Amino acid sequence: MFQKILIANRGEIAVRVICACKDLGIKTVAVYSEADRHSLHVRFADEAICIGPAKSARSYLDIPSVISAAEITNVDAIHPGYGFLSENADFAEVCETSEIKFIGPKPEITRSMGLKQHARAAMAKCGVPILPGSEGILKSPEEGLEVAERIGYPVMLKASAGGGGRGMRVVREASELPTLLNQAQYEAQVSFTCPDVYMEKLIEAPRHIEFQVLADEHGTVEILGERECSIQRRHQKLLEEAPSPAVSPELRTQMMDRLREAMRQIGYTNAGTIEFLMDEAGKLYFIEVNARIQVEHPITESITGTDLVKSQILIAAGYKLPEIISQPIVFQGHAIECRINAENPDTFAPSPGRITGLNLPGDIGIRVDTAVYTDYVIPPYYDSLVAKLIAHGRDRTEAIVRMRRALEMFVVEGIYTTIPLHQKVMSDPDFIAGKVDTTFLNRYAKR
Amino acid sequence: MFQKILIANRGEIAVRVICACKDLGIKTVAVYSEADRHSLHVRFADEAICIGPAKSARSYLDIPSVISAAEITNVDAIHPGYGFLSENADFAEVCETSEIKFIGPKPEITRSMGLKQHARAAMAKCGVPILPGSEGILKSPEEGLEVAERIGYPVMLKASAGGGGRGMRVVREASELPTLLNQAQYEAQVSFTCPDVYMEKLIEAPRHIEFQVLADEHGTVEILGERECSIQRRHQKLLEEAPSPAVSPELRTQMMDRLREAMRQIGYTNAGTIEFLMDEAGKLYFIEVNARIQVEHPITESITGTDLVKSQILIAAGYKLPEIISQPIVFQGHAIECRINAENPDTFAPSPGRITGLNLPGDIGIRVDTAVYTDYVIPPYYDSLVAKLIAHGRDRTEAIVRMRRALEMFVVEGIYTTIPLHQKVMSDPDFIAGKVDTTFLNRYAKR
Amino acid sequence: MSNDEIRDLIQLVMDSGIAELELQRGENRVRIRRSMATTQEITVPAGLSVPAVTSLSDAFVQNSPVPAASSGPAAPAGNEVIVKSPIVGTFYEAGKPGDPPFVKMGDQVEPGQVLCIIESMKLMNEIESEVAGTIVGKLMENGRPVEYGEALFAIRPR
Amino acid sequence: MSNDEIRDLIQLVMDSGIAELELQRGENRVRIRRSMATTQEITVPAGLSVPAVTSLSDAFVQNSPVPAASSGPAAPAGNEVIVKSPIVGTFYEAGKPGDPPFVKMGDQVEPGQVLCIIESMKLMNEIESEVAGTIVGKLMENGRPVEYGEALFAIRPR
Repeated sequence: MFQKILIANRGEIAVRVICACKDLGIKTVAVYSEADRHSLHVRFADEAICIGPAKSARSYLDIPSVISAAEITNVDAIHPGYGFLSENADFAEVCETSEIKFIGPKPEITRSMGLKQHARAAMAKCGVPILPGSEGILKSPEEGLEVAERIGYPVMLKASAGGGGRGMRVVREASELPTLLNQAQYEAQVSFTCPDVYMEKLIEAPRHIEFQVLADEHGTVEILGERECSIQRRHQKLLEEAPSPAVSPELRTQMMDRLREAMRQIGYTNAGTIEFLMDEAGKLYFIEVNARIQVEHPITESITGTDLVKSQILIAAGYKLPEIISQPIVFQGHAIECRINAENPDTFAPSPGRITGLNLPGDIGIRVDTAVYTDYVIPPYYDSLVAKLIAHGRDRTEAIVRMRRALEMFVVEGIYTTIPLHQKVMSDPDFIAGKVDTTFLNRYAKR
Repeated sequence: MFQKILIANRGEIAVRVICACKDLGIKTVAVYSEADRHSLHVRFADEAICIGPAKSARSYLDIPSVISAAEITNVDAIHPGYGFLSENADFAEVCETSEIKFIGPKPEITRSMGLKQHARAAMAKCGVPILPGSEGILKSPEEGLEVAERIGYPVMLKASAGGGGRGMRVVREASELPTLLNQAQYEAQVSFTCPDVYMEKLIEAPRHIEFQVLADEHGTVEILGERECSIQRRHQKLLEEAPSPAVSPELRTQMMDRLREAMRQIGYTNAGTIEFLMDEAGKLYFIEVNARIQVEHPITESITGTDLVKSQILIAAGYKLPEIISQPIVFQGHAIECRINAENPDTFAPSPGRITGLNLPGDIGIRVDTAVYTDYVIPPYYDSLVAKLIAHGRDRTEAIVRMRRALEMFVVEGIYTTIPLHQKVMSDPDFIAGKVDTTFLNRYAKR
Repeated sequence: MSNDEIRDLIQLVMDSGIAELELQRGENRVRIRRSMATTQEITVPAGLSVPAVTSLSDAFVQNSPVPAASSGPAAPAGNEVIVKSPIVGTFYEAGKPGDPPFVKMGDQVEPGQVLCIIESMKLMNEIESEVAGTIVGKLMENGRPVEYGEALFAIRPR
Repeated sequence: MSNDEIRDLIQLVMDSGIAELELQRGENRVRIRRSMATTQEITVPAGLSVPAVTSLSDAFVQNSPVPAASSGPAAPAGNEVIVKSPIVGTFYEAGKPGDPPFVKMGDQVEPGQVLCIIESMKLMNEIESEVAGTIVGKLMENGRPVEYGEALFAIRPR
């Protein structure tokens, strides 16, 4: 078992990992930028090392600094959290060569999953439904037109190495395809130094649904059900729930069986998330794998009673899945997560600054993951997540009323937060009816 | 269903009841003394009425003030919380005559349960094991000596109307009995204006174990398992857990069946707690009924998934138990509650004052019930409970490690708290082995 | 208050190890804190949304049904005596509906003279003046519910 | 209140090490509050148990492996230049074990002159002086791990 783990992250996820380590009796090392001197992950870790200035490129994203910190503190393993270096295969490799265990999938898996077109092919091979589209990379506009004809407009052009919307184009008719393909390839070249672009059918207003996987290093894989993450703004998830109101028990079982097998064939290890789009007919199409712990993992923890971060560490330490979780997975009740961000709830403009007054809601059915406290100053350099508010209830209705109550009693003074927006969502008839898709938030963002 | 409820209490339990009301969509009225102007129960209630000065005799215990507040705000019901007026049968009667529903047992039940000797007889009649002792009130020293001979020394003299140690005497040999009986009767007369004293066998170093009851107003009763409350100081519980390490599944089932029947025969309604002593042989003896919600109710909520306060309100509103809770009761995992008091952890001297810095622990498996915030001033007039910290895990071990972690991350600056004492308990070999009794804390109090 | 005096006070705070010193000398007021804990008057970015501008410790202001009107005059400049409600109940300015009020503005009142009635639990409680003087403020509307300690009348003593 | 008076008060706050000063002089009111980073003081009743005496905002002080020694000289009175570690790693004062240190107290150094080595990821990084001057402080022990920004040397420029 590990003696000491370095957490290569900040904010609530760093604290989350520290909690899991404390529960396992493992010592922790926090790393921090000069802007995070007074953060809770620094306060609650056994040791803390300053690794650079505020700019994350020179601190949290700087591989030599992180590895050096790991070396001078003699840790056995590094937990990358999410974001930053969590899906950086090179970092995982450097860890390996430095004989530090990287808590996550093997570099080659992370790398191939990072290439959308690879992942797509791999999943298709395992019989996981993917969006109709090009076999592989588009070699010419002609091939593009041909594929588009076959799968029908509108279609989406995507950079194979892509992410975050860059190198993406929606094509609604044949005439515009050649130009847009050109643009996409150029953008892909510039952004990812790789011009490869492929084509997928475009689903308008889909649901975003993802499945949680845990896989040990001895070939055992488990799927811990799904999460509904359709409530997004500009591809940023704002509110998630588990289970999804749109997934029937039959579909769930069928998907879990298929994905368990697929991830086993791919040789996936540790925790990960398999993301899907669902069309109006309720059919799921694979889009990508996130080879890390997800921001919204607590809702799965709530309904399965499984500590996912603890599981990641135990898997990396070589434990077998049956020693870590109780199978078969039993789902209990319903959970919702609201991301409380330091943002103007109407304009979504970031709102960093000092928290002058704070009341964290507690009481029955409520969990809060956060790294803030009264008088803490939210720095402008990083993401705007202030806290994750998780409500768990016997059913979706109970989860919703508990979330409403917790939002009312969540007081943050001195900065703007998304609390008012979440309150609108919690009393929106469509949300209450479970009728959501990725366009849901437009109704509020417009105002 | 009720439209508006007045909460005749303060602090965390007032906030707890407000939460249950919010979850049920019921409006709330807080009452407060001049010392509690800035309390969270005042902040989070829909209305708030100042009912008197700091001294509780003239505010929280002043029946006319509370009833008047209820009348000018037109509430349908009053929730008394625990302490204060919660077990005051007269108050419950005044509520009835004022046509305000009192959320608790009927006055006559509360009254008869308040007379220890009545309760004892009633339970005995229903086949619940009671401590060997006098049939009823001791009429003479001679009778006392005779009973003591029969049940064997040491014995305990108790005031029938008693509570809180007053009118109690331990008798270790016959010679001292007449004098001590005299003292007990005198003290009982002074304290409770009733000299009645009865005798019970004294159990040295017992465990304190209590069972949770919910009973609707249509004759249906359910027992939600037990709580282990042996870790006390001067009859003040400091740490509770559920289930009790000393209660086998067989004993639990047997007791639940017997108590379900007993409470039905007594005609008990709403929530209550049946307290027992357990001797070294593991035999349980009834001591008293607490006709109200208990401070430590959250640990039962954690392992049963039942909201007890919400259940109290629904029962008072006339709902049937099967509509409120899912039967049979299923127990999930293990829960521990630590009472974080504003006290010197060594001397137990109260430590009121301003909280200058605060970090409430959160994360997986942790629940906090509190009414404090950074810069809140804990007034010297009331009890010293700052927060209830509840840890829930798949088993006792997981609950303990999570509690340890939460205690480490629970920061309260500016006052003393019992956190350090709880940390000692959490790493005490006897506690870890589940070997506890009411003398457990002496080992630390001595220092 | 000179800077030297303030310097001394600060020294006093640092030496004594107390948390906070607040001192009023006539017009002058000084407050010295050693901790960074938030203060009652909290700083908020201009034009912040409502939930954010009320401080946690302002609960009373936010939720009490007392109208601003009554809290305003409750703290008068001069030497008026404020008659506050000793109980929770309903305020009546007259013995029964239709009757003239017990007192009106400018009335001279004597100690023991009835000023109003507070109905509490169906009981009519007569509230009497404790001083001799002139009614200079009626601070409560007829028929309104009153809390403990709410201001009812202002009387300028003779 | 003149700006000079205020300037004096600010100086007073900075020197005294208090967190906050609030002052009212008749019409005038001033509030001086130090940023969290500069505050070490926090309020605690005398002899409070350990977990309570560290302020939430004092995490750095509590957990950093930096010895008090190095933070002291890191803020010198005079015009010394503090050479800080640009990277995380291990500090070596000499090229290899047994060699004499690159520099010792009182040495004259030139811009570009090697002062020490920081080993990071098996690489030996030579840290050079950016100024010409005299070594007036060696602030790090040989072989100790160093964080980003830790003070290594104090140099009085020529």
